[in-house]
Amino acid sequence: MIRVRFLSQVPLELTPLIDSVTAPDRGAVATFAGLVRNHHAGREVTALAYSAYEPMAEQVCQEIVRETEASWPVRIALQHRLGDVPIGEAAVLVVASSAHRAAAFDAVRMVIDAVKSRVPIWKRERYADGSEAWVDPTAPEGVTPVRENR
Amino acid sequence: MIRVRFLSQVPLELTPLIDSVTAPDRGAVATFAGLVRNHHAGREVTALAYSAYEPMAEQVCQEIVRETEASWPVRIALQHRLGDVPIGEAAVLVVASSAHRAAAFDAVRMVIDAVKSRVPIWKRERYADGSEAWVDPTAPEGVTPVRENR
Amino acid sequence: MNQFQVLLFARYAELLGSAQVEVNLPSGATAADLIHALRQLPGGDLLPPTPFLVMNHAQVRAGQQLDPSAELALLPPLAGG
Amino acid sequence: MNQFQVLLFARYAELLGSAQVEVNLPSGATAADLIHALRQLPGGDLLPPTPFLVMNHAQVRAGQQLDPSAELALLPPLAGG
Repeated sequence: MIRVRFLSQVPLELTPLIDSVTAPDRGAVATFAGLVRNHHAGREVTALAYSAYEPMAEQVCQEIVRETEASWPVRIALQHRLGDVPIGEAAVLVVASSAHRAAAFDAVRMVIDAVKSRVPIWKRERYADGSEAWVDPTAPEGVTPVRENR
Repeated sequence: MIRVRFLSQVPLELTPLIDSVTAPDRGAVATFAGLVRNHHAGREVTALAYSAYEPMAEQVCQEIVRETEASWPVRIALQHRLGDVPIGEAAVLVVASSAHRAAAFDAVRMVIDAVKSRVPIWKRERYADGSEAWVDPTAPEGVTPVRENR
Repeated sequence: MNQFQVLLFARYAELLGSAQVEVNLPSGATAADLIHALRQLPGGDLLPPTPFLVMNHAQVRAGQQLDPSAELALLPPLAGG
Repeated sequence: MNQFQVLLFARYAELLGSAQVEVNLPSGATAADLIHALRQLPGGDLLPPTPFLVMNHAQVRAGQQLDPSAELALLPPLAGG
């Protein structure tokens, strides 16, 4: 089996990802791109880095793709960026191709929701004032300030 | 006002369309591409051509974009191909960018549904046996055979 | 009498052998009158009884009066997307 | 006693000052025992009471026994996508 790489240290590109799952009998292609925003929780973000528990992240991405392809008549492509990501570049790309558009839309939503809730990836933000924080969707303010090593 | 051209005689490209509606504060980008399939209503399609009532089609596309941007916090890009389109190439592209993904997904669905139901565009298919037909979603078999001029 | 120019597209243009036809109708003519006249033309018998007629890009109902200076078009079932 | 290697990531690696720590526990130790021990380490007091522990990439519940040969990792709240 060819090992798919879901994690990438280099900029993600949508077109080759689309080409990897389209076919002459699958005419509906839905995609989602999550781009790095310049603001979060009311603060101006100037830089951002993603890290991962890489072997587990690869495995969970593979599981998400397989589960989705088992649930809908779709083919799925998925990539997540790691490392420093400039504002405006893609952090995550999801593509679903299908014979009909409803399945493609539903599958893309399922995949992105699963990526956010299940793949062990973390995001560290740097702000315009020079401070940094870990993004934490479970925290009241959405972030936990970085604590320097003791 | 700059006149947007929604109809294109040349191949559609997703990347510049995405770039036209993204911005540093809109991190969620959902897209839909409708590619020309090699089959329809059980028959093998070998070639296909789109035609339009062009001034009305441009106007209706503009209305759909405006209505969608008024209903959700999104920016929309939309293009539809005309003329001969090879199998596998895009007939229609829709892009929605937003600060959050739910609005982007909903908007893309709304736009593609509206394009299919409201924009005056027609599709003529040629089949492997050399026959041709007009695609007609209201017909029992999905097509109406071409009738030569008398 | 008023002269109405009607644009035809796709299958309807094939049926009537032209992308545009002229129809003369009494002033005050309605959409239903126009469609009745179009169905008398050679090939027009294959038009549906209530085809989708638009005037200046907006749908016209059967009883609506037609404006001879407006752009009229008869649209087959849409198949974009 | 068994020696357990635990991988740490992101904020948790910062709190404990390392991407990997070793903990010695009696055989039969559970996930709750391991987390209790981790919270005694310097910086470990800032770990939450029930952090997300995985063994060979699968979530471990508090009462579950740990396999010393398995890969253990403590995961901060996920923030991908």
